[in-house]
Amino acid sequence: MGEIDRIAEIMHSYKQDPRYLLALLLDIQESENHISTEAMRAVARYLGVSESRVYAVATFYRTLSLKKKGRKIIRVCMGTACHLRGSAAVLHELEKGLGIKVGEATEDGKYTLETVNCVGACALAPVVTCGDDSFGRMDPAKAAELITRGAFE
Amino acid sequence: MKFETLSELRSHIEQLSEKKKPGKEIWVCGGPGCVASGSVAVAEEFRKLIEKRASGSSGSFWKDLTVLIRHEDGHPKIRTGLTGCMGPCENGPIVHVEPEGWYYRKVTPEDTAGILDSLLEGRPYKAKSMYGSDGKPSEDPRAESIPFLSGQKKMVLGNMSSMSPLDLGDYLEHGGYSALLKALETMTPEEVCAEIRESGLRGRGGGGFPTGVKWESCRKSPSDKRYVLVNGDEGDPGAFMDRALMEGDPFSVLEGLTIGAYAIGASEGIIYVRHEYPLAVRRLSNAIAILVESGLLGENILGTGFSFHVEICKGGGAFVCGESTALMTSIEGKPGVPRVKYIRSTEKGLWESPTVLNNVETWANVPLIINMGASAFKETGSPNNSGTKVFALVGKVKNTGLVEVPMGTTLREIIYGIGGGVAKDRPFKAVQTGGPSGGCLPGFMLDTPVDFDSLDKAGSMMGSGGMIVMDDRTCMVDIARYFIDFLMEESCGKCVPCREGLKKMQMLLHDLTGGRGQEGDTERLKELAEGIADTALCALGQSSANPVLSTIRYFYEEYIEHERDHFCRAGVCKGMFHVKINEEKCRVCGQCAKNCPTRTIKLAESGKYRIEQAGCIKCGACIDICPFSSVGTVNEVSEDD
Amino acid sequence: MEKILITSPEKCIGCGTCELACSLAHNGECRPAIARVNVFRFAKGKNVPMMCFQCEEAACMAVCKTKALVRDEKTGVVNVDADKCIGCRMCVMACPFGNIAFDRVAKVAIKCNHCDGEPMCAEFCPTAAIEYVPADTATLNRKKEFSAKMKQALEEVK
Amino acid sequence: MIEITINGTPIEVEKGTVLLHAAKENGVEIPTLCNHEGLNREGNCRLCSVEITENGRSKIVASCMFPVTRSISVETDNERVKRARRTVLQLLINRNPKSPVIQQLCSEYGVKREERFALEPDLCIRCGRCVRACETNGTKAIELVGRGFDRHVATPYETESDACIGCLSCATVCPTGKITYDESPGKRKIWHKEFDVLKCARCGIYFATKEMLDWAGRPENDRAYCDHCQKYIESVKFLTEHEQNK
Repeated sequence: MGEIDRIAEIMHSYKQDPRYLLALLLDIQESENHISTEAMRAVARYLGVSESRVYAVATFYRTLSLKKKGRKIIRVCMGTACHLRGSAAVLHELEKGLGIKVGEATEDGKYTLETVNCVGACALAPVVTCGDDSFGRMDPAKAAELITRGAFE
Repeated sequence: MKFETLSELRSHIEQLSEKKKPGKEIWVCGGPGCVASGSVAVAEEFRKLIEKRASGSSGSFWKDLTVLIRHEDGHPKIRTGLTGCMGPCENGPIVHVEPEGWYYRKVTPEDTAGILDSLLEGRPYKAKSMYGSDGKPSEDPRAESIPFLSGQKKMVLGNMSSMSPLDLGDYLEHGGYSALLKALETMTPEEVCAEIRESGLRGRGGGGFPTGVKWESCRKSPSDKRYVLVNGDEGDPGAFMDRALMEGDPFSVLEGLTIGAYAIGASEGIIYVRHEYPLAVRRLSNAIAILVESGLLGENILGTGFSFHVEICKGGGAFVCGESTALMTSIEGKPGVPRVKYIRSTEKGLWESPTVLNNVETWANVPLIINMGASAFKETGSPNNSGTKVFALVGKVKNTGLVEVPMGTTLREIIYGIGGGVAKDRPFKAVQTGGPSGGCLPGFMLDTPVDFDSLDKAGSMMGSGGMIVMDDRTCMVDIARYFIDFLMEESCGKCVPCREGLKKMQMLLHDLTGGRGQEGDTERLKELAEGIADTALCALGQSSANPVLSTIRYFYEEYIEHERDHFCRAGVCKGMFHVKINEEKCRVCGQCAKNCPTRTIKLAESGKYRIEQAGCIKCGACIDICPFSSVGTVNEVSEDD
Repeated sequence: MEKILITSPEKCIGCGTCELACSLAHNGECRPAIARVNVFRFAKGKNVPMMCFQCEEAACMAVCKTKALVRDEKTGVVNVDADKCIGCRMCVMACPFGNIAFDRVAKVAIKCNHCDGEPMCAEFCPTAAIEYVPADTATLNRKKEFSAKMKQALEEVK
Repeated sequence: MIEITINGTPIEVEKGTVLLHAAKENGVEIPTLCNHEGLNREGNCRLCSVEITENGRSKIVASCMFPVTRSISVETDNERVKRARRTVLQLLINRNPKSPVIQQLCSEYGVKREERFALEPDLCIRCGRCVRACETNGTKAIELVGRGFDRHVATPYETESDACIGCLSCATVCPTGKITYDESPGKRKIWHKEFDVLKCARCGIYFATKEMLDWAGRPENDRAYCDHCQKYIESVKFLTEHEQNK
């Protein structure tokens, strides 16, 4: 099934009501790792909203991305508790290890590195998550080790 | 089963209360903290163990981490499963056994057999005891002897440590839906509103607006369509109370919401959950599906003619959507930008209809109030601040976790009593409440009672309930910079003061923390912050000045040191301090030298350790490791240092 | 009582005074190019002064989304509320008679508004080719008759 | 009617009137930027801030949004209000140094650009008047996209949009002169899109884009003339009718 079909399937699981714009885009983001122009056009037509509205929503919410994200998203928590316990250094180490800046995807399309404002695991600060996995009590050395042992695979 | 009438639900609930729960229950904490420390493996091990001993039937296992098994194991009957967050996250994975009420910490799969055996033999499993009041492992595993738990008063979180968040049966066993039953059977909508008003319940999302007044105003607004909304867009960094409730006790939130809908005359409810909480979305969806099936949501609930439908709406990663009007705009499918609020949402809210928006915790309080009655509810808490408040106690505190205390409990009782004091026994510096819109309070304010009015007066705010403890290694200017960076990133950009003002505050704070501070910068910052507080469009914009204003108010000296001396005493701001060992205090333990990554700490002629400044990279490892606090920061070092 | 502007081509001498008076009244300068009334001059000394008919079903009003075009219910005149005009020119596009224009300098739609009850064109017309008269039955009939014919003519064009 | 005082003078106001209008009707001018009387009000720029006092408590509100529903006293030009406006103008001039309207306001309020906090000059102040004009007109070709400091006005995907009809109302309502367009004989370019501009069959001026005529519902067969020449055509018909009637 190609992107267009997948998007059509997602769209048809919602009623044609403008209120579902964000919900639809979130689902497309999850399925396609980004929101393409074609997707935005299709969603605008389906919901009967202007393309400029769709574009405004797609660029307002941080979860949505116009650029293709990596298949796995590594998130470094930047919540206050994590900040106090040194999340900036962890992020720096991951940037170094993956060879990308925060917000970017690795060249092979495997990973995107992001920050998140709080994952609610403050007791284990600093926290790094990848998919359903959380890694707590991080420090730069542990971060480097996560990459080398392929913990994000 | 499906409840068709009020009396069907009543007889079911009566039956449950007559039957005493037989057997033992082993609950494993399924809160995010414990899951990250491996609680799922523990729960699975318990499941396998019980299955093996029960030699037979197996329960069902959900991918989203809840094991629920009811087993006849001859005698006694044993049940295990994952619950919502139990609170003591620092010590996770936590295991809680009923009916004994014992708690165990840092449980590993290897401990499971021991815990099960000891439970069956009726004795505590000492290897994984929680800490007692002296900070050492306690002999007694009961909650009463564990300060972290005994210092709390769990009302909203009351059931969370001993039931499955996936099972309506569990919720009913714990008194669930008796409040809705009471409301529908014996109270008019007006009486429900009055009861809530009478209880003095105030919005737990931060503003502290009286909930009952809000409901009554919405009920009075003429319209044929009204909405009730749940604000589950918990965006404050360092706060996870609402997440815990949505994941751990979704039925109580939905019961409260249903009562609210009945009270104000709404037939549609929407729960707005931030996208970062996928498990909360799954748990709520599961609960909604079960409630619809059971006839507790949908058309003509329990034959009363009252219909109520609930939908979940996911956020898209925008902190500003926690602001009430932005949240509504977001539900409408637009960018989550706040609207000017001179006309209340209770008159014109979602889709221009009268709307009541309350935060997750507020809704979870509603069934409690209806069950116990307003006057009994008011017995907890302080005047004008009734009930309890849930906090996420985090940062540099010994026992981080989720705590629920009566309103009016002092900061000291929470941080030192429940939290066990500052981590590593370092000096306390400040506590931050209210998230990015709140403020930092210093040590001499520790006896401030935690309630809406006192915190407001102190220059902070209740916020949704983040409580972040900071020690002397926290730079207050850096903290202000951290919050302003956060808010700058999260500003929606609609109004000038917030969009452009935060940028300017950011520039000033980066100058101050980067050693480029200029004379008058602190004043400049203060003036700007006051200007933003006056002119920004929404509550979030107006309060974005708080982190700056409260830190300047209580830590002025530190700002001036950054501005005038380019010195950061906390040793956080890069290039703005030197590290030096106080030879009088040094006890020559050698920890600093051992932990120095550049090996620049050497024994000097004086017989004490000394840092060779040329090689010091100012990582601060020695400051943190020194057991005698003899390593500190200085602004200047002399030739011989 | 409602009053209307009635034009009589046979009386018009094509002097253009109305255009000068109009632009002077509205813009403070004598510049026929921006006058709301125009005189068209034909062979054999035939001249026609033209200005807005204040149509009962005004196309300009119907197309204006900001309610910048409002009818004064007392006088029947369609006025431009310049504060509300966003310069989209839809009224100009919509008027079938070319009776509303866009002032590119002031960035606002302009049309005849009977000079708020004292139309200068009529006032200064030396031959009474433009008259400001009460909209009694006779004149109204005349105007209605004319509009009907205009409408018909337009239909034919289509 | 509700009695309020503006700068100490008691006045009567119809319930629900926004303060800005109540003040204006009583001869009190309040500066505005994002407000346009033809468009929905949003209260984005905060320049029209005034101070209201009620039950002894005062606060700053945006006068363009605040409806009079209770008896209050209003100050439109006291020190606190001036400080609020100076805050707004200071932030605007730091990013928006070249717009005449901002310069004018800043000189009125004694605000100067701060070199230390100067940002890359941009004429746009994100007041959203253009967006609201386009939305009101129903075309919805532009929106405020992105968020926070990066929020800006754009067409979908920052490229030419099918929705744009080239009517120029965005440029008309823009208070700072940020929105510009190119006009050459027969061509108009705005928002990355090039339009053909129709030529009047009689006088030869270029008068409108096809898209504008479409949007206004002008019949296909009635688009040959500019408004002035259309008037001429009507006069011919008028004359013919007139002669026949005689």
